[in-house]
Amino acid sequence: MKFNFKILPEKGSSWRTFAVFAIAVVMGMGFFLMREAEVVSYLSDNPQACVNCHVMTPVYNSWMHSSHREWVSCNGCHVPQDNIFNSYYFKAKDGLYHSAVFTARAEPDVITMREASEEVVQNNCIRCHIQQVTEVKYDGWLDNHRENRTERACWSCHQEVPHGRIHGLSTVKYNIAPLPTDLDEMVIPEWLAKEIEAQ
Amino acid sequence: NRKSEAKYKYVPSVVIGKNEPRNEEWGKNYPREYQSYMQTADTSFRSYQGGSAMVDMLEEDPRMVLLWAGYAFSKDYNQGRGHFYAIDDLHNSLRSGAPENKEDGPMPATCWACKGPDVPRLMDEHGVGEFYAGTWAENVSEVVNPIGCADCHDPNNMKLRITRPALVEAFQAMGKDINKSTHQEMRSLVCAQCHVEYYFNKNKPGHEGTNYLTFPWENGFAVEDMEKYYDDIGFSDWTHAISKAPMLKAQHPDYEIFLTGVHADRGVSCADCHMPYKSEGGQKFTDHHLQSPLNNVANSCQVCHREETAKLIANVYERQQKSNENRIKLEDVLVKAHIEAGKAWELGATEEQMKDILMSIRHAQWRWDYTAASHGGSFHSPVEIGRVLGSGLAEAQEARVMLVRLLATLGHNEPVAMPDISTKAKAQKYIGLDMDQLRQDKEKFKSNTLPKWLEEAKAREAKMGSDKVVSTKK
Amino acid sequence: NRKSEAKYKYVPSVVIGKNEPRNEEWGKNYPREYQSYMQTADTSFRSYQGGSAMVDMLEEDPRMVLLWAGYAFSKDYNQGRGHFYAIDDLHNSLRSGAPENKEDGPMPATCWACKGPDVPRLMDEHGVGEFYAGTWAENVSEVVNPIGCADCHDPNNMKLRITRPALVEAFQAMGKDINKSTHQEMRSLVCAQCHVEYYFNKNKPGHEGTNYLTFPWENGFAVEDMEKYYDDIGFSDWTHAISKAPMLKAQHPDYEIFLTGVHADRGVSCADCHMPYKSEGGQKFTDHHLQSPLNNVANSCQVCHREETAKLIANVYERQQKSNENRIKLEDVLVKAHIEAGKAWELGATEEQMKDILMSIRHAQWRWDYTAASHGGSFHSPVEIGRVLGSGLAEAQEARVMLVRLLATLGHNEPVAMPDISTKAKAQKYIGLDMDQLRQDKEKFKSNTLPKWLEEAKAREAKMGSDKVVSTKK
Ligand code: HEC
Ligand code: HEC
Ligand code: HEC
Ligand code: HEC
Ligand code: HEC
Ligand code: HEC
Ligand code: HEC
Ligand code: HEC
Ligand code: HEC
Ligand code: HEC
Ligand code: HEC
Ligand code: HEC
Ligand code: HEC
Ligand code: HEC
Ligand SMILES: [Ca+2]
Ligand SMILES: [Ca+2]
Repeated sequence: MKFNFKILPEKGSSWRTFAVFAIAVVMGMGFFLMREAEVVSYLSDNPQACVNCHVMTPVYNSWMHSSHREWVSCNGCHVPQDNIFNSYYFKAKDGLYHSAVFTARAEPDVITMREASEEVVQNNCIRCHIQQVTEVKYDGWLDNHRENRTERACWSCHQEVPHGRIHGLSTVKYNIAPLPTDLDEMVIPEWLAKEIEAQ
Repeated sequence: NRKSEAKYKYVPSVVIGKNEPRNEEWGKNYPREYQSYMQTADTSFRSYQGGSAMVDMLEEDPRMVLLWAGYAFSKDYNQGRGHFYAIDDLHNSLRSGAPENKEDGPMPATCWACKGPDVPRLMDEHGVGEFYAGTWAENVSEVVNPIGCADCHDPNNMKLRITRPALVEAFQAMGKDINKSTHQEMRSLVCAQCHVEYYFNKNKPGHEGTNYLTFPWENGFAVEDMEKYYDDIGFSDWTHAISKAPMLKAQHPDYEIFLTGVHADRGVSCADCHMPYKSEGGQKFTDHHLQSPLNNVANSCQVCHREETAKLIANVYERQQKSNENRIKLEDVLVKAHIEAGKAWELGATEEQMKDILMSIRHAQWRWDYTAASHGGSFHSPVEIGRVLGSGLAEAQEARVMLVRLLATLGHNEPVAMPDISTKAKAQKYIGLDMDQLRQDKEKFKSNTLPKWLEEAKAREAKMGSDKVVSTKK
Repeated sequence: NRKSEAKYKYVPSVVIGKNEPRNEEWGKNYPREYQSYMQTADTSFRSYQGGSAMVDMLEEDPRMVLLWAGYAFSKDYNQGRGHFYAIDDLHNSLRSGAPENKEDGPMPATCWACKGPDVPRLMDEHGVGEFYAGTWAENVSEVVNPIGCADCHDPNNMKLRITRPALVEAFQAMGKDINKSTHQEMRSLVCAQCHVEYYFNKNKPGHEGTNYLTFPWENGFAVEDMEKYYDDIGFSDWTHAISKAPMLKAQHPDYEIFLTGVHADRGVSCADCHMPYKSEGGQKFTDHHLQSPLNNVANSCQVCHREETAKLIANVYERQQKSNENRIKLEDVLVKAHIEAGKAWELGATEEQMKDILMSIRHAQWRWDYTAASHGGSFHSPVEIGRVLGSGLAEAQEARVMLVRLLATLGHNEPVAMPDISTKAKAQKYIGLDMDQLRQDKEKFKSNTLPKWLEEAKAREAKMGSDKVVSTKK
């Protein structure tokens, strides 16, 4: 029997799809800016936006299994949080860059952060952990921090935070982003749904 | 689009049918998950009170024999081991008895409910009520694949899914829709299909007389909520052989207790600790070797805690020891209460005189069992376990104070002699079990009946075949 | 270098003498710390069971009156408020009585030991044993500055220091040297000078007959360790007025219980939560408004936990509620045990018959008090509190079972009538306290004697002056 993926794209259509997608990202940004509150929650809470690209699946999965999952999603680290305007500016720029690279199929197997991104991330670590890592008062609790905290990237020590020690597209074989279940979909098989309805 | 393209970048080698119960079949598409799953067959790890070795609880703590006198648990009770053994252990348990024919008891089909992915298959094929209405014996040839992929996954997209009606119905009873669960909740709910307190409801409308698997959650998950549920419907699992109290048996309320702890409060799921992410050969995947996280602290605890392994293990043991300390104290009081109640009957106590006493024993032992039956509970929620044990101790003392007074009324105003129950064998003898007979019957079942029924299963499965995927691309 | 320059950036305006007891004097050099310290005078915050308002514990829970029958705590007991009130509250307490002359009782000088920085001054001036040997009354004119700077700081360099001999001696008894403590440990040890269980040792070699302040830590900090310590030396604080049991009183074992909790395990100190860092006008300093951290979640908890304030407070309340639930259960059992023991004496029980019963009551109430007297304990270490309450419940039940049997022997085989102790007033009346008299005496003390003695203090302090620093730089 032929295995039929109904969601498999038609041959040759992927460029088109992604051009549309890139435009949608930019337009979407503008649209959302008009409804500020929602933008904020969209931007900070929904990592789905990033995982729309398969290349983001490995990082999504590792984040999903990290100590930070419950506290902060992608944008909380990768987008400046000092002021809202800066956030959108950086994000739009970033989004355009990513989609351009993606569209050109130029993504490397092992992606690394650019310098500008590193600075953003480091600032975000500090944003949340400032008291723990800078205050003399907590030296007893975190006695290793006093000397090293300023000159190095946090993740040079905290290598697991949040993407784990191994990186790269081929590190997740099936590349299945864990599918969130809070969409409209059922989490129970059809026969069970029928049975429950019958009661 | 490209995303879904990537999703199926790997080449599936077989098509997995909608009710495929055989883990090997799924394993052909997902070899890493399958191989790690197969490691649940390893029984070499032992921790202070858990691990994958099979622990004979009655041998470790013979008081339990007396506490369960008159109920099957007094014959045989082990601390569970890996999912791989779910079927074997049920075959081997003295609790499942030694049926010779498919109509024989002692157990109903419902006992299979949490033992493997053949169950959803059978429920789909025959109907849920119909499945529960059967005998345990007639399903020996049907339920043969131990807990596995189809219990938790949708074969089309590998999404987590709930396959057990009892959980869905329990959500309904609480006025909740399980389909609204978040992804993170699902990573615990798949476990809550089985790792929960249950009872067999024989009065379910439309299924009267059937042992219908039910979770008593209508009033909530707390020990008091479930107690009230059972009291209100006048349910009891059995009548205690010595005290004649109408008893409740708590079974593994792991999920319920877990929910009261700080890890649940912070959004941590069962899978975070028992199925952590793992790297192997440059690949990341979910470790399907479900086991004690203490055998795998680096991938589980240390994702979130930067303390050393030894310290984290010490944290767990300390909580377990503190709760065991009071658990044993409560057992001692309960043993005395049962024996004293037995003495009171012997001396001619009336039902009326015994009524309140027996209710206190019921409630106290229920609280004890709630803490004892969840092998992970004293770490999952140590504060709650402490609270429940305290309330059990208070209740058990009420029973004993009433008993001592009643005994004096009946002319026995001195300590009641306690039997020697220092070993499992002595305790079982004391409550009148003929263990040799039970073991002999079991052996007969295992050497005569069981192989025959398993042959039937093999023949049935041989017809199922394997559906190879023909690649659509170059 | 720049570092020491920064350290001495502030311009000291006065020279602080080696035993300077007046917080205002220190405040001239360290105004921010002083001003925040002065906020401990604020009594407006109330939490579920704590806060800075004065809580009349006997009114809240009149069972305590009965549990302490025969002991001063049954007259008056409040949940402490800010350090600012340490002196006032001791003046006002009915426990300190109404002395008319400096030689009068009821209390020894030792009661001042934890109430302020005049104590180290007096100890230095007269000697430690000499201080303890005095009366409370003769020190009313000496100890007038509430808990403050000199209790915890070295005036030369503001380093934390230990000023109370009892803590140093307790370390010695455990074979440890307190001078080897780390900085982080010191941030808890300054509190452990006072927030600890203590007793008055009357047999200290060289100080026989003196109420020598002693911490019973020789065997360890656990409730069993201290119990053993007291049992071994045959110590009891008082004999219970109703049951005649040889009782122990636990006082605020905050530090000991804290050490068994996960925060201590992770190296968190008292000051991290009760004296967090604070910024004001671009300056950072240690907030000396010692109080419930729940009035200051942002600077305390949220330094380490990013959860919302409401959730963190809910976490604390939940732990407190769970422990209170069993604490009250244990109180109920203990009340019954005391009353039943009283009945047994009434019916002619012998010492021999009562011996084991009274020891069980002693041990059970000691465990109760250990959990009740530490107002922060049920958050600082909820698992340990649960364990201790459970063991108290088990012990108290032993007492009652023995009692019921003994009562039957003595011809009383039915429940013993319980008194109405539903309010503080009823309970105090029941145990025979003449509260009107006590209050009247106290009023007399406060309007006649106290002002006179405080005048003396004023005169004495007026001579101390203030030593201005003449600046050495531009
Ligand atoms: C807690 C902060 C944090 C969060 C949340 C976070 N990241 Fe990262 N991210 C980092 C750090 C730190 C690195 C650098 C890792 C390294 O170099 O070891 C990184 C690296 C990356 C990279 C470079 C590739 C790699 O593997 O190093 C990508 C792409 C990325 N993150 C995307 C995401 C996406 C998408 C999400 C959300 C699903 C996310 N990040 C969430 C901190 C974060
Ligand atoms: C249109 C597809 C797509 C989407 C959507 C997407 N990314 Fe990326 N991203 C890429 C590609 C392709 C690269 C590799 C760029 C390179 O290294 O050349 C990349 C690289 C990155 C990097 C590392 C390079 C850098 O900028 O420092 C980070 C961090 C990152 N993405 C974060 C995010 C976050 C956060 C989101 C969601 C807000 C997101 N991405 C959404 C495709 C995408
Ligand atoms: C939005 C806030 C936020 C950001 C941004 C953030 N963290 Fe965290 N981090 C948290 C919270 C919350 C916790 C959990 C603390 C607790 O136990 O309550 C945590 C925990 C940690 C821990 C202890 C757990 C572990 O994984 O070992 C480390 C280390 C850590 N963070 C480092 C980092 C680093 C490095 C970065 C930047 C790459 C970072 N954090 C970014 C909020 C954040
Ligand atoms: C030189 C290595 C190093 C660097 C650089 C470093 N850390 Fe750490 N960090 C550690 C170590 C080691 C610990 C564990 C400390 C301990 O247990 O006393 C730690 C602990 C922590 C914790 C507490 C984890 C817990 O127990 O919950 C946080 C949060 C944290 N680091 C954040 C950061 C941030 C943010 C940065 C960057 C500003 C950073 N660290 C830079 C080594 C480092
Ligand atoms: C279909 C029912 C079922 C489901 C679903 C299930 N379990 Fe189990 N689990 C069992 C049974 C039955 C056993 C005991 C097997 C035995 O001892 O023969 C068990 C045993 C265990 C053990 C003990 C293993 C050992 O080495 O001692 C752990 C841990 C465990 N399960 C955790 C989980 C977690 C976590 C999940 C969800 C991710 C889960 N289980 C899902 C039924 C189930
Ligand atoms: C609601 C799900 C569920 C049902 C129904 C159920 N079990 Fe289990 N069973 C479990 C779980 C979960 C464990 C693992 C317990 C642990 O943590 O050790 C288990 C473990 C076992 C074990 C291995 C440990 C032992 O006790 O020796 C046996 C045997 C067993 N069950 C028999 C039965 C029998 C007989 C019945 C019917 C009366 C039954 N089960 C019904 C979930 C269930
Ligand atoms: C007790 C429940 C349970 C059983 C049984 C189970 N799984 Fe899983 N599986 C999970 C959970 C939980 C995840 C993580 C899903 C997530 O985080 O979204 C998972 C993830 C996966 C994934 C996604 C990739 C990854 O590694 O994260 C695959 C593929 C998978 N399982 C295959 C299998 C196969 C094959 C079997 C049978 C051998 C199986 N599972 C049995 C619970 C289970
Ligand atoms: C996904 C994150 C995560 C994982 C995995 C995890 N923890 Fe925790 N743990 C937490 C959080 C969050 C808290 C709550 C304290 C806090 O807010 O910082 C906590 C609290 C604790 C506490 C204090 C609570 C108590 O009962 O006293 C202990 C001890 C602990 N964890 C041990 C462990 C151990 C042992 C493991 C592994 C078996 C583990 N944790 C796995 C996140 C985690
Ligand atoms: C924060 C980590 C953590 C989470 C989350 C967690 N557990 Fe556990 N679990 C443990 C630890 C640690 C033990 C003790 C293991 C031992 O004693 O060796 C344990 C023990 C168990 C056991 C007994 C295992 C044995 O060795 O017999 C079962 C069954 C179990 N857990 C099931 C669950 C279920 C079901 C959930 C979710 C409802 C869950 N756990 C969530 C850490 C966790
Ligand atoms: C070892 C130190 C120490 C000694 C000695 C001591 N106290 Fe206290 N006292 C404290 C502490 C600590 C508190 C605060 C207790 C709390 O958490 O509420 C306190 C609170 C008080 C209070 C206010 C609360 C109340 O109970 O009404 C009074 C009054 C009091 N003590 C009287 C006395 C008397 C009388 C004595 C002598 C018998 C005494 N103290 C001996 C440390 C001590
Ligand atoms: C010299 C003895 C002494 C020292 C040192 C001491 N305390 Fe106290 N503390 C007391 C007394 C006495 C009270 C009760 C005062 C009253 O109610 O009159 C008290 C009250 C308190 C209260 C209750 C305040 C309120 O608002 O209800 C807290 C909190 C507290 N102390 C914490 C600490 C901490 C933390 C430290 C160390 C940093 C410490 N104390 C050091 C004796 C002391
Ligand atoms: C109950 C104990 C206690 C009392 C009383 C106390 N302090 Fe402190 N003080 C501390 C602690 C703890 C620190 C933090 C020390 C550290 O971490 O090195 C501190 C720090 C300080 C510092 C250092 C700067 C800073 O803000 O961190 C100054 C100055 C100071 N206190 C002044 C005072 C003055 C003035 C008083 C009296 C009004 C006083 N203290 C009373 C415990 C106390
Ligand atoms: C200096 C750091 C620090 C401060 C301040 C702090 N905590 Fe914690 N807390 C911890 C650590 C570390 C743990 C242990 C869990 C872990 O290892 O992540 C913990 C554990 C906990 C837990 C789980 C333990 C339990 O009893 O179940 C709770 C709840 C908690 N903290 C609440 C609070 C609250 C409320 C406050 C403020 C009053 C507070 N914490 C202040 C560091 C801190
Ligand atoms: C992790 C944070 C934390 C640490 C560390 C801590 N406490 Fe507390 N403490 C609390 C909280 C939260 C409460 C409960 C306050 C309430 O109920 O309003 C409390 C309550 C108290 C109280 C009763 C206050 C009242 O309102 O009457 C005292 C006294 C106290 N603590 C003293 C100490 C001492 C002494 C230490 C060190 C030995 C210490 N605490 C360490 C968080 C902490
Ligand atoms: Ca049950
Ligand atoms: Ca004492």
